[in-house]
Amino acid sequence: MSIIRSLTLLLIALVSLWSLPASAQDDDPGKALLANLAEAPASNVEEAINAIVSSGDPRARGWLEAYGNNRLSRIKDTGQVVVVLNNRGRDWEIANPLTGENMGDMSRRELDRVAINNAIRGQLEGILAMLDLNAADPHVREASAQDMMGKVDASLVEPLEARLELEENANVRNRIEEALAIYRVGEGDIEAVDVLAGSLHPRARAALNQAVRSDDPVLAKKAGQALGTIEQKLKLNRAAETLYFGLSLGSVLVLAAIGLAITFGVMGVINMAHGELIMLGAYTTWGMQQLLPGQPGLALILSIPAGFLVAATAGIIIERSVIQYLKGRPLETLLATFGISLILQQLVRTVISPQNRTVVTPDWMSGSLVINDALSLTLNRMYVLGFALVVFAALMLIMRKTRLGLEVRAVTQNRNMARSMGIRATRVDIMTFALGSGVAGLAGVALSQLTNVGPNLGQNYIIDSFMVVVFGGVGNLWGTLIAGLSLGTINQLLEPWAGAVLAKIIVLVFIILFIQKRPKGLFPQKGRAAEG
Amino acid sequence: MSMLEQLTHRDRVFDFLAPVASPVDVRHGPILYMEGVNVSFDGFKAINNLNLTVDDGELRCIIGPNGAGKTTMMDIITGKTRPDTGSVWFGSRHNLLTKSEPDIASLGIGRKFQKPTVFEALTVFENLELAMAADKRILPTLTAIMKPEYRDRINEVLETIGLQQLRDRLAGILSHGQKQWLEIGMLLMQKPRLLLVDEPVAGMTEQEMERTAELLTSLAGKQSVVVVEHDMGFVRSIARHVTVLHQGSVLAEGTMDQVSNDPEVIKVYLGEEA
Amino acid sequence: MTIKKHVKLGLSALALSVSLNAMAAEDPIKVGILHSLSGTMAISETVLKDTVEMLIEKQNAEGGVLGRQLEAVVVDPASNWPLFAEKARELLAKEEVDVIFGNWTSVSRKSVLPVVEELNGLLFYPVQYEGEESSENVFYTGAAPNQQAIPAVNYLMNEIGVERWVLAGTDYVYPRTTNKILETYLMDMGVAKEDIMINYTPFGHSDWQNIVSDIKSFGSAGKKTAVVSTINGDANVPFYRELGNQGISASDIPVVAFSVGEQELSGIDTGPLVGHLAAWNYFMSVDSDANYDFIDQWVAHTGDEEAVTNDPMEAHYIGFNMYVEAVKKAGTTDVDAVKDAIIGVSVPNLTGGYAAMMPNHHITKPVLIGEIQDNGQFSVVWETPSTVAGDAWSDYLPGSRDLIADWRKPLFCGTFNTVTGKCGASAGQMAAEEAE
Amino acid sequence: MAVSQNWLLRPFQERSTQIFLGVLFAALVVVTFLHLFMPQDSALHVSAYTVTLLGKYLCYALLAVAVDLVWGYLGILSLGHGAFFALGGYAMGMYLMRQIGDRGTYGDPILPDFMVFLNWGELPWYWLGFDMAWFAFIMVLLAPGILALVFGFLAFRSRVTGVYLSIITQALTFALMLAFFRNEMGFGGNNGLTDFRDILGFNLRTDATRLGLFIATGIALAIGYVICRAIVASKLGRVSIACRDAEARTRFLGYRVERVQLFVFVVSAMLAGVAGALYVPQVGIINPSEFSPLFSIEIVVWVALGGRATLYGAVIGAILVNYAKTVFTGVMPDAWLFMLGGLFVLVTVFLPKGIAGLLKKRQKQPQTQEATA
Repeated sequence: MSIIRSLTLLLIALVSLWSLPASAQDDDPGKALLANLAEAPASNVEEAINAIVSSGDPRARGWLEAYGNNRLSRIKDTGQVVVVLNNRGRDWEIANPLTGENMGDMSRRELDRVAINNAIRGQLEGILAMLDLNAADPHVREASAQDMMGKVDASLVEPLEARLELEENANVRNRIEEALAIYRVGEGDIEAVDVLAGSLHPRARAALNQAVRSDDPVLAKKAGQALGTIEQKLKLNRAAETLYFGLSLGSVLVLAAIGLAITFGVMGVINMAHGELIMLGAYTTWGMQQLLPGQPGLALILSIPAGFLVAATAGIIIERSVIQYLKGRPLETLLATFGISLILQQLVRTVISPQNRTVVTPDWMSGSLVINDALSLTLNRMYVLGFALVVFAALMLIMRKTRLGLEVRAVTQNRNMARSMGIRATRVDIMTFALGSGVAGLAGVALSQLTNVGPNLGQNYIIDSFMVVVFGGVGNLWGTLIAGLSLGTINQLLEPWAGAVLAKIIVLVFIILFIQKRPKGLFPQKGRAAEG
Repeated sequence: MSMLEQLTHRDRVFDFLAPVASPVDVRHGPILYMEGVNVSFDGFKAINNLNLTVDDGELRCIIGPNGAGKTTMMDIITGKTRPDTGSVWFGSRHNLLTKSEPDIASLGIGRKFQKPTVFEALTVFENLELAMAADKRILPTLTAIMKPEYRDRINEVLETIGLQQLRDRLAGILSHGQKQWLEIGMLLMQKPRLLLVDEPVAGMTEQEMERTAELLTSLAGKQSVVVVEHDMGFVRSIARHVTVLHQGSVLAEGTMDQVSNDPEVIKVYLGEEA
Repeated sequence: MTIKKHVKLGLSALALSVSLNAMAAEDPIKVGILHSLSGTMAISETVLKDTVEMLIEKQNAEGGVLGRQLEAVVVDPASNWPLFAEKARELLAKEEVDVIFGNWTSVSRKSVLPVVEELNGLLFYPVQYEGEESSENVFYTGAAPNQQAIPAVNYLMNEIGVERWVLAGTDYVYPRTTNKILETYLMDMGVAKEDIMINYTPFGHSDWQNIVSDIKSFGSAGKKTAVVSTINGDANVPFYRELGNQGISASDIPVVAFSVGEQELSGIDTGPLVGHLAAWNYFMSVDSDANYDFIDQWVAHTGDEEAVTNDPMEAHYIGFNMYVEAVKKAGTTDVDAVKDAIIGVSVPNLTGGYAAMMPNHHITKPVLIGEIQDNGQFSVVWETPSTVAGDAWSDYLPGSRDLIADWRKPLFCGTFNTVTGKCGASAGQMAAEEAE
Repeated sequence: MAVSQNWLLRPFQERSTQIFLGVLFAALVVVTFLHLFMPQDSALHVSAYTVTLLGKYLCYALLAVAVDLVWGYLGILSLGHGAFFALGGYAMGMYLMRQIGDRGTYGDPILPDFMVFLNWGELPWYWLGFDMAWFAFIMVLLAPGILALVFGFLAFRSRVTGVYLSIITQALTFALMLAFFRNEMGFGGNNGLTDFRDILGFNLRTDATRLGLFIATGIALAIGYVICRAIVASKLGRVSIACRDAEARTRFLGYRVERVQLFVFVVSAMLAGVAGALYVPQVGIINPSEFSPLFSIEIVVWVALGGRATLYGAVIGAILVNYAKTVFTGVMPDAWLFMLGGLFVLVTVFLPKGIAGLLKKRQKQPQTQEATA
């Protein structure tokens, strides 16, 4: 949303800057151009767009962008074309496209949207990209040249060639050449195949694939060879990608499970409400974004401490009100916390809504890190992966290096002994449970960027979390890390040939069999204490 | 791998050739024979090249400081822990290393735990009933009935351990000493050839201790008894033959007097206390 | 209840001259609402409960029906399929409701079906479904496959020029059937088998990395590719997020979804999804006064300025009004009379046209294709020139090609085989025989 | 007190069993009478709806008894008993599907409807035989029994215990749920099996059949209860308790703990299967959601609420919770999860012995006086 919004604002700023002679509105040629666009039947839209482009009006770009973003509307009564600034709710905020003047709110009933569809949007993107090819920033030029790939048609060849003459940046040149080559291969140009031979871009591959089916045997053969080399490279990339997918899924599992590794693994509380603590973290993110509208990134960062605190507070309440009375009855904690999980779910449904909530992904987390045309790593997952590792490291630090960690280990190993040494076991219990719950909240903050934020969020992760902790070995944080990452990777490796469902089933059966082989998980706790 | 080793060992009888519940053969020597046994946990050597033999009908006391490996040794004999190397034989026919805990128990090795372990949710009577030597497979257990002779046998043991008054009370309400006695009673019900008794008098009064000593000595002769104990006074009162364990292996062996004068033993014990 | 009945009996004995209607005015018309308010389906179904309650309120404010007020009886089947059957029985046998509005998933409808048929109730089912069913007692106000899937595919094929197809769905009966129909249809239209990729995922699937990557490479074969998505509810958010993040834009590979409406989009940041498509019979953005009035009413009812409306809500709107009209026409709430009266009833829909109840208990609907906008709404890019009548039995499935449903006498059959000229022994038929 | 020599007859001499059976049969008779002989509009009339509802409760009660047998007496907290219940249900469902014959929508005499419209050419091998009632009824016992045998054999042999066991039972039922959701499995996917017509030639949609099923369920519950009681009252029952409280000790007494566990586990799974088989014709549908781990946890909660290791407590818990569910989902649909969740918390914290614990406490006092006298 925010991109579009800022674009729109930018547009308005530009529009107002350019449209100095606002007084002479009636004579403004823009008015006719826009009216023409708004009233054109589907078949004439292209013409109307071309008219706008060729008018050379400096506002043209803004109009087209607004059009592409579905922001052009016509006032039913007057026929005036307006730009919609905010199109949420029943009343829309509109502005004059000619002057940029804000015209206030208008009921949706009064407005008629200027229709656009994907086909036209595709053309618009081509035109806009073409405009961007002249931008000063080489990155913008490169991006726009990349956008051109596969969109070049006969009319664009000449301007592109002209641009190529002028272009100095090598990357941009390459892109333009590839874009042209894709067009030429389509036209049966054999030479152009060489240009595409090394390209990993899907559009290049698409063009070659088409060429393979062409009637010209020479072209078909050459394209086939080019495809062969590409396929080789792709295989490698594909393997790297699968590994990344696996690690990414693994990091999600680790995040979801690591809090449980503390409450369940260290304290022995079979916390069925763990999933709901995750859910609270996710809802905190949503809440933060509601409090800070328009700043999803800041809200997300603030959600990290906030999510921790909210979930930790919930954890403390749960510990004080229920779990402390169930010392030494681990299986009964399962039942009580199951009840708590039901209550928390229904609480969210009643207080907030049974519907999923929108959590916005900040710009710096959307999109992907492009390694090459075939391999790009999605940013949100990369952040989550990093976040999981950071949380894990922090936890290890707390457990190993702080007094709390020492006390926690002492209390879990021998409660009475620890007590007699002056450790306040009750306090340690509260702190441990709060820590575990807080970490669950952190998981929720991260998951809000990947999946639904709704009342059922927790349920989807609770079983997986238990599997990870048990597979890794109860009471062992390293075990949880290794287990999460390896289960994630196994799952993703299996998925391409087994399908998503079967892969999951196989992983579960694998865990069941593994537990037969090693009843205490990957990294069992050893020694007398563990026999207990 | 270990299978292969077993098969190639000439001096071992194949398990499936050995009669299943054959009586313990002690014609050719000791009732318990341990040789070259090693166990380590996480790199810590709990048992280090341990050699031990117990003769039929003998009452043997085993002493040693904490961590000497006494309990681990019992775990090995009863099949709870598998040693890394070594051999453990019951009589000359039964290789204990190939058998499970229930098998070993049915062969006639009974064990009393360090911490008294009785079935707290069952009555004293039921505890003894479960311990009674009988067919312990599933269906016979399901259809088992309480025959008069069984009842007599249980009552007999109840009398021996002095818990007649409490026969229908839950074992959970017994005092620590009473639990110790109940567990000894359960051992008696099993009619074992070899009793392993881990710290039998912990938490007992002077009087109870005396009675325990009496009981254990009376058992010796008919059955072999191995007692692990900390209480030196108690050991002195019953022991004929004492083995001292230290760091997982035998430090000294002999009569109580011999052992207590052994300079090595003194060093270990004094060193501990110093 | 029993006392009431006695009073009723006594009254009718005493005053024979009193008209039935006047006497019945004592008793409200009971409307059962069978939508999950808890569990996994609550997310979709709660609004439908609210919708029916709103419609009832409005109808009562206008004086009710036949001079009688309407009364909602709400129960919670808790997203538990056997509980649906139990609650349906409770509504019909214990509460003695006159009509039920309810169900979302196919499995819940299948679970309720035998109960409704046995107890001769009326059920209005508001969700698009796989077809292959026509019951004497059920009115299907959602879309059948020919009212959603096939027009959508036609649009992609003719307007966008799609040649290569990914049919991605959640693994349950609606996607399975829809994809089966689409596969047959596409192959009839000359699409080669290797140009169709079918993929199923479990409910609530959240890790789409591999599948989206597969779609990406499937789409780089040189032919225009589109995804036809029958992915259910919760799994959509992570699916679209992954699409966006892996850089698949609507102009590369458009996704047309049959289960994603405004309600689902309200849980997604739609920025990266602009241009992806959905096929429905109603969009909240439809430009018609009936629609604007409905939205105003809905916002007032929920007290939430941001509240959205969606297709199944419109289906209930139509279904409810049809029921009201049919009761007026029949002059009674007697089930058999209403069943008879409702066929042919035509009421305004929210898109500016009319919906009519067909003899096969499906209704006529326009088919709209909408593109997702950045405000969580759809903008209509295409619609069928006229309304399409729902087809209970698909022409593209081998078993059902020859079947038709017609609940008018004398045919009165849900599975009439036009080749053999016989009525298959469907559930409804059995019940009818027993009743006679 | 002369204790019977026959292990199966022993329960009949226990007062708790006599009371339980008395109450159960009285309830069966009363409900039957009220249903058949009271006029429709009498306040005392029990409708067919209520009869089916009660039948469902009794199925759940039997399931709870099965869970209590393993959890209460053997100490194995199974979070996967729903799987055995569902398998029994599917076996019955398959029989009922085959009974539809050519009365299905597509009129195929052999293939169920869902196979016809998903283009299955022929019946998969594992559907063969289910047209015969005897075979299906044997499978009701065998399918869950064999699963329990294989799973239990592996788990108990490797001494997987406590929480680990609970979690892998959960994994088991979760994996099965995912598997049954797959349409390729041939069990109808998410829609499961439904639209049943006849059972043993009786029309399932008549009130008489419903009453019959209700009575059959009552009898099954009685039999299941007596079997469990007989096991519990036998020496094997005491060995089970011994395994529960001190597994190692039991081993050193010469009992093969894993076999005891396996035996009881398999018996329990079969009982759960029977409960599932009786459940399906009464509710009219079987679908993979019965495999859902949450359902299995819920069963455990019934047992905990009623009181663990009492058997009759399990029955009370199952009936009470499900009755509450029926009432609250009708009366206050928005709030019933709060009630249910709150109930679980309160019971575990304040009533660790469940409702049966309350009953016992009342009884205990006079007893202890006797004992001391």
